[in-house]
Parts: sequence; C-alpha cells; structure tokens
Amino acid sequence: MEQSSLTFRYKELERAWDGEKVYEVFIGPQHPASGHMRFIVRLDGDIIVNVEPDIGYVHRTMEKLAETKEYIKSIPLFERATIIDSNNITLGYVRALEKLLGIEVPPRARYLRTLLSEINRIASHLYGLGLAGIFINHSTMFMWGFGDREIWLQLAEELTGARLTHTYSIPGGVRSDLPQDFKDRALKAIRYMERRLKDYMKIFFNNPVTVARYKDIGILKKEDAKRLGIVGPNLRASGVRYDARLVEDYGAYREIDFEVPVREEGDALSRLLLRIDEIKISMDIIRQVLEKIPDGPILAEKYLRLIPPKLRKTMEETGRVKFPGLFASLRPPPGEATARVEMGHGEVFYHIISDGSPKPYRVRIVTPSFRNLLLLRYLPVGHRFMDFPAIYGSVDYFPPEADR
Amino acid sequence: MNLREKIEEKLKDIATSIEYPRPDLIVIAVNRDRIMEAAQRIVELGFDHLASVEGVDLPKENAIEVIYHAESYEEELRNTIVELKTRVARDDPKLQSLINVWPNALYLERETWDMLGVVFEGHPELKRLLLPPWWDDIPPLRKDYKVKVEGIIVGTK
Amino acid sequence: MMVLEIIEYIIRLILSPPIFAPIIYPGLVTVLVILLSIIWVERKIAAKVQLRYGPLYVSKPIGGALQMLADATRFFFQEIIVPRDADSIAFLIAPAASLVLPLLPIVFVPAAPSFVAISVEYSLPLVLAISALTPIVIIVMAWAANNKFTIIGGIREAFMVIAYELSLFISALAMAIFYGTLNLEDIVSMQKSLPGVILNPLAAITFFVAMVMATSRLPFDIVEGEQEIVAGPFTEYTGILYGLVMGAGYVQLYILCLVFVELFLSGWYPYIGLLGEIYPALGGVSLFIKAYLLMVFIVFLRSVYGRYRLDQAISIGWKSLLPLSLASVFLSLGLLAAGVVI
Amino acid sequence: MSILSSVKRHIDAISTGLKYLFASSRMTVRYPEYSITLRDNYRGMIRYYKDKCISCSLCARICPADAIKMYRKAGEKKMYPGINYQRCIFCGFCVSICPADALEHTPVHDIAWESLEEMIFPPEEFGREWVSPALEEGARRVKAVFDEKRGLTHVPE
Repeated sequence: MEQSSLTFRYKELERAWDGEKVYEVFIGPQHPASGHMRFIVRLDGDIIVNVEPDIGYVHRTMEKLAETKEYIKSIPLFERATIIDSNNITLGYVRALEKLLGIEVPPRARYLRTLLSEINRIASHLYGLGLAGIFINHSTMFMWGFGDREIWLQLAEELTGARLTHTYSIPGGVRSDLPQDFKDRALKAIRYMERRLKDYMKIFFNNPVTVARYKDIGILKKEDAKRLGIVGPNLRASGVRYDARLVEDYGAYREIDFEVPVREEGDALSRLLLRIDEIKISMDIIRQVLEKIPDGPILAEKYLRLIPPKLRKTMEETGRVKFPGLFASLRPPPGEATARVEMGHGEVFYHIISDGSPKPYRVRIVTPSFRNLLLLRYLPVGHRFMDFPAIYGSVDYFPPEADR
Repeated sequence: MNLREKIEEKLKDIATSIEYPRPDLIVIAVNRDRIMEAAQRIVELGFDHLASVEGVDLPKENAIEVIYHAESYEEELRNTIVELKTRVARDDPKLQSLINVWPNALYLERETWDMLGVVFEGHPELKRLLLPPWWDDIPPLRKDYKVKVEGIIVGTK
Repeated sequence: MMVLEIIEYIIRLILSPPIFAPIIYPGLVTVLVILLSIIWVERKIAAKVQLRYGPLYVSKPIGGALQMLADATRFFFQEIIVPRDADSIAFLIAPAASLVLPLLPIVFVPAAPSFVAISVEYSLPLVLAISALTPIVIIVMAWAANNKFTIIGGIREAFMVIAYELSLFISALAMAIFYGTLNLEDIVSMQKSLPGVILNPLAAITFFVAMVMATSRLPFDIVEGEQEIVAGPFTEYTGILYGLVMGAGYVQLYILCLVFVELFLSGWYPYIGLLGEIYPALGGVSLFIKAYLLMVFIVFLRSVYGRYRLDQAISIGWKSLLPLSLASVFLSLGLLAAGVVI
Repeated sequence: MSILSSVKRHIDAISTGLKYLFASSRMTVRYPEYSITLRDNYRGMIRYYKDKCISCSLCARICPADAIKMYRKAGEKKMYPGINYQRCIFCGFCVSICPADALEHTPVHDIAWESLEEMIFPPEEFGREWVSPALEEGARRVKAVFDEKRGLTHVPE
C-alpha cells in the first residue's frame, strides 16, 4: 500500500479546541460564500490549523422519503439533490431500477440520455466555475459562467420541457424525442461556447491574479485522492484516470469516441482547468450524439405494448411519451442492484433493495459532494485563511447534494 | 486467476457466504466480529476506498444489516463493486469502525450512526451530521420511524 | 440697496477661492456629484462587461443614473444598529471621520493656476500625509465593532498600509526631486509641454498600483474580503453609517486621482483660457476630466480582476513596488544628471 | 511566470474586458416588458378537460408531490382530480400517464397568487385557461434564438 502523505489526524478530531490558542471563525450558514453550510475554521495567526465542516442545513432525509413512495415517484425526488445536474443524478436511480426490472433501453433513448447528461454536465461545470470566480471576487467570471449556462438550460428546456427539473429518464427510456430544429440550435450553441472559452481563458484562467490565487493551492496527491475515494474532476485533476462513464454501461458511451481528461498537478487551478477540458469533451460528445443518433422507439418495447394504440399515435405526433398505467405501481422482483453514474461533480452511487412490493425497501444514495466533503477538511490545513474560499471554490461542492 | 477466484480464495475462511447477484457486484457476508479482518483483506485485493456505507433495518429479524460498498480506481478492478455486509443486533447495534481500513468511512459511518443509530466503536466523531444537533427521536431510517402518508381521495360536499 | 450689496458680498465670498475650492469645486459639492455618478458608472461598466444591464429602473430614460441617489436616500432613513458589545462612541464617530479625513487634503490641491484654498509650499507631502490617516480610522472602526470579522479586516488594513504607503510616497517624491519642488502647482506648471509620465514612467506605474492598493480597489480589495470575512471592518455598519464608509473609499480615490493627474498627466493643461476668463477654476477643467477618466479606468478593473491574497499583495508591495519606486528616484536623479530640463 | 508573459496576460485580461465593454451583447430579458414565448412542449401550468376524464385516478396515484387529489362529492361515486399548486413540481407525470389525454400542459408559467388558499384548484376550477399576466399587461413577445457570435438572444416575434 502506498503511503499516504495526508495526515489523517484522527487524534486531532478528538481534541477539544476549547482553551487552545486558536482564533475560531465561523463561515456560514448565512454567509455570502458558503451556501447552506457552516465551517468552523480555526486559525493560528493567518494559518488554518483545523476546519470542521458542519453540514446538514438542507437535509431532507431523501432515503426515508423514497421508502414511502412508489418507485417512479422517487425520480423527481432525487432530482432535487442536485437540481443543476438533474438528469445525471436521476439516471443512476433509473439505471439501478432498470437492472432490478431487467429492462433493456432502446438505442435512441440511450443516445438521448447521453445528450441530456452532457448538456447537464456543461451547465453544472459552468455553475461551478462561476462560483470559483466569485470566491476570489471575480464577478465577471461569475456572471459569464451563470449567463452562458443559460444557453445549455435553454437547449435542455427545448428537449425536455423544463429548464432544470427535467425528470427526463424513466425506466425503459426517456420522456420526449428530439425536436426538429434541435441539432441546428445545439451546433450553434457549441460553436458559440468554443469561441467564448477563449475569452474565459483570457479574462479569468490566464489572468495573473487568478493564477496567483489558484496555482499550487490545496494540492491533492494522487495516492490521497485514491485512498480518500475522491470523485469527479477533483480526482482526475490529481492524475487518476477514472470516470464512471468508463465503468458503468449506461447511455451511449460505449458507442461514442471520447477521452477522459486527466491533469497531473492536483492543485486548485488544475481542478478548474480540468472542468474546462471536460466542457470541451462534452461538446464533442454532443456533436457525435447528434451525428450518430439512430432512429427507433424511445421507450422499451415491453412498456410500449401496454399503451393503448390511440395514445401511441399521439405519442408519435407529439414526440412525447405516454406512460403505461403500470408505471404508477412498478414492482421489481426481490433483489438488489447498484449503479454508478458520472455527474458533473463526480460519481453518484445508488443501491436499491427491493422486497417485491411497489415501494423500495431501502434506497442508498451517495452523492459526489458528500464524498468530496473530506477535501474541505484536509486540503485547507496549513494554508492561509484567504486560501479557504479559493479551495472551497475549486472543489465545486454543492451543499444540497451532500445533504440530500 | 480471475477476480472471483481471488476473492473466494482470500475470503472463504471468514465469509459466511459469497454471492454474485449481478455481473458487477460481489456480495460477501461475514460475522460481526470478522468485519475488520474481511475489510483488510478486501483492501489487500485493491478495493481501497468506499463508495458507500449503509444500514438496512430488518425489524422482523431484529437486526440491522450494515453494508460497505468498496470500489477501486484501478483499470482491472473498477468494473466491480465489492459489497461487504454484516448484521448487528437491533437493540445493541455495535460494530468496529473501519476508518483505519478505509479512511473515507469517516463521514459515511457517521451518517449511518446518525440515520440508524449503529455505533461504530473507535470512530472519533460520532455526533450529529445531517440531523439537527438537538435530535432525540428514534433514528429516522429505522423502520419504526413512520412518515405520515396521505391518501389520494378528498371528500367534498 | 443694502440687500443688493449683501447679495453681491455673499456671491463674491462664495466665488473667492478659499471658499469656492473646498465647498464647491474641487471640494464638497463636486465630491458629492462624483460619489453619486462614479458608483453608477462602476455598476454600469461591470454590467456591460458581464452582458447585463445594471441599474436601470430608477430613472429609466437616463439609464438608471439616479440609482445612487435612491440608494443613498434608503441608507439615510435606514435604522442604525449599534451592537451591544461595540464601543459605541468610536463606532459612531469613525465613519464620519473616515469620510472627512480623505476629503481634507482637497484644500491643498490646486484646481487651476493659483486657484487653491490654502496655498502652501509643501502641498504634495501634505496631501499624501493627510490621506494616509484614513487607515487609522478604519482600524478604529474594526476595533470598535468588536467582532471577529471586523478585527480580521482591521488587521488586514494595517498590513496593507505598510505594503503600499512607502512606495506611494517615494514615487511621488521621485517626481518632486526631478521638478525640484514640493508644490503641486509648480509641478503642474512645469508639465505644460511634457507630462511627467513620459519622463518617469516607473514612478507613474508605481504610484498607480500603490494608489489602487490604497483605495482598496480590485485586485486589492482584500480588506473587505466578503467571501471569508463578510465585509471586513464594515461588517457591523448599517444605514447611513455604512453609506459613509462606502463613500469614503471613493473620496480617497478621487483625491489620489487628482494628485496622479497633477504629478504625471500635466494637471490642468491644456488650459482653456476662454473658460478661465469666466471663472479661473473653470479653465482647469481638463484636470477634472482626466482625473474622472482615471477613476473610470480604476473602477473598470473590478470587472477584469479577482482579488489577490493578503500575503501576495504585501509581497507585491515590498518586493516589486518598493524597488520600482526606488528605481524611479534614481531615474529622476539620472535625468537631472543628464541635464534634462523642462 | 516571467515578467513579460505576466504583463502580456494582464494586457490580455484588460483588453478582453474592454472588448466586452464596447461590444453590444446582453443576455438579460427585461421580463415584465418582454415575455419569452415558451415552446409547445413546455411543462407549464396544467389544464384539465373534465369531459375527457374517465375518473381512473392514475394522475393522483402517480403524483410524486401529493399535489393531485381525487375529489368525491358526498353521495356520488365518480371522482375527479383537483390540483394544489402549492405542491405541484411540474414533473408532468400526471399528464404523461393520463390514458384519456384529459390533462395537458400549457406553455404558461408566470402565474402568482396572493394567498395559499387560492393555489388549490378543485376539479371545477382545474379546467381554467391560463394566460400569462405579463402578456395581459401588454408585454412584447420575444423568442429564443441561437447565434454563433452572441449565444442566446431573444428577438421580438
């Protein structure tokens, strides 16, 4: 086993900080930068000696709520953990459910899921990068990130009918087909974004102030990233080539030619730049999806058969799926299934245990932000107080996602 | 030697059962007192971090099942999830903490304590994580904690 | 007849430089107009760069230009809360002082040839010295509020002062050495044909950066650091007190921009004689225009930069600005030795 | 970073800022004066057609937010759905599952109410037609257009 260089100071956790010569600063929960969580930062002079994240301010006990609902009703529920990345977070649940039900997804639906997942990923990264900008008070990056995110939300809205809460993937397929003019509009959006990324580099990522604030800050070593089970861009920026899209068979990723970007430095700047790399890759995937997408049904044959012929006709006309009545009470056979899906923030993990009733016996969801929470505890130690927002910004932590 | 054979060789003497319910999932059940040993052997196989720790309340069997899902970032192992599970008594749910085997169990175990009341012995930080600090009801993920459910019919005049 | 004479007397009194300069131009009234306009300009510029509209719905036909008036009115009538643990006297006095102190040097800044409230031989060091008092007030504020965030902010202010103050003075002195005088009026009159920035660009750059630091503008708005310390020393202020401390930074920016223009951008030249005949201060209007444009550029930097870290700003102050400012002194001496004479 | 490249990067950043300062592109839609026309498939306010309804109550059974309830008048056997917009999350499951096409989305979403009670719509009122209040007050309709240079813009129809 490679020796880990991060000191896991469990002794320190047990230590009472009362009476120590430290300056305790509470960041959050009502605070311009922290969002719905609180940090107790302990300082020795200007140096951080300990950070205690206090989470749970937006906890909704989703796992319990899921136990009280029929299977399909939990899709909009889990969506609300990461509303900025809703197709990716629900896709994990839907995949696990499909494994339990033994449903095959038709190819066109798999491509459409991939399409929306990548649109979501771009939007999620722009959100994270915008926040990384405002954490060092770069308001232009903040506004640009959030502004350009609107383009991808518009595309998602045209595909699904909702701006954020798409509720798009359902067991056996997706809920609506590609609109006529979608390809043309999406390609325009991609070309615009490529042009804009150059300006992003000039005004933010290559800006000497940004480089000074983010370079060589909060370095996460490769071995630590592996041992701590860090996920997503934070992991890949530390040189580990792991992505749930390579692992789990979902969407159309097996049929699409794409690369998983990796950076070696492991510092805050490389975590940000890796997201830019991923935006580029995602745009490339969208191009390929629009090029390769096969014709055919968007819902599994098994369910299509249950829909009355008259409704099937309206389905073809409007491109919107009607549910078979069975959906109100899906009953998977007893058993368990796991699924992993790569979200913008990293890998989400689902474990469903079914007892054969219409409601799950247990649903376990571990979100990427919850796994990355360890970073906020270990990375800032030894850095200056002003580095704390920079590290927080670079980790792309999303409180409602961690709290569930 | 493929992964299944490796796992069976490594764990057959302490596992009470090893199952393969799905192509990407290996389920290993052990007794409560062998959990640390089993975990160490799984880490030696390369599954060096956890995807999840969860508890499943089984009131009929008067037990809580604690499930660890381990995964790996190595190319040859990453397609598989190893599920290690054990049972603890429902009225005295104690288990050895695995934070020294899997460091990222820190928050995952703490959440399981928070939600199901499983006490992880040796965990340095068993205090409220997601629930409010003043919570004194039964742990919410226990089956006897009931959520109010509404009907779908409303009667009118 | 008496009434007319009195009115005439009052008008003459107002128009005499010792009254007109501090009260109307370049003093109080001008400062008020600048405060109301520059913050609007700043918000509009940031909005434009960020693909937004910025303030608009207050006075829509003129692009929301009255937004700051609306904000100020709101501040004025908002309740002032004094924290229980604060030192209330210092807490209440400091904001007023923080606005008055940076305004004070205006009486020594000439606005046109021989148009100044108080004419002294040493106006340059006097102006800089008085404006260097502001940080003390900010530290008092931080201490009086008795809050963790304000105290960190106050300490940051103290660190920042030592980072820029020396370079600000030395680069100004470099120009004084070259021109052989400490009187701003003489310095300007010697730049009639050639602005100082061309002769000594090093001093200009150093003074500019130190000035941005002194006024806590981006990328050096470290004291406020809202992402980690809420609003630094100003955290506990509400209502008009908050308005005053926010305004103080802009007042200081204005004074330092005037000094910069007089040191490096040939002050009120080109002098407009025609306007000067109407009233002497009007002839020097180019001083005001240049200073205003400089302020616009500095507030524009908000939409380009993030914020440096405290230790980085300090190291920029000591490791880059200080050597540069010393080099600018040697450049001035070299120019004198080479016999460059204006 | 050498001084030269650092200076170049500063100049790049400032010139990019200046470029956008003088370029004419804005993303904002000034809402009450302009109203974005939503596309036909937008999942907006839900409209109910009582004449098509077959009282199967699937909509109420699938509603994940308990927003739709079946209303039964005393003494009558048939039930009809009503909606509570305090709860509705616009997932559209009810519309998707309706076997008689008695529910449909309208491309209207900017509705506000003054009190919570007004947000509950029994079957009789569930069928009302929705009009955007902005359009009622004379907002100009704009539609979203993608442009390679300016990204997402909104042009008058």
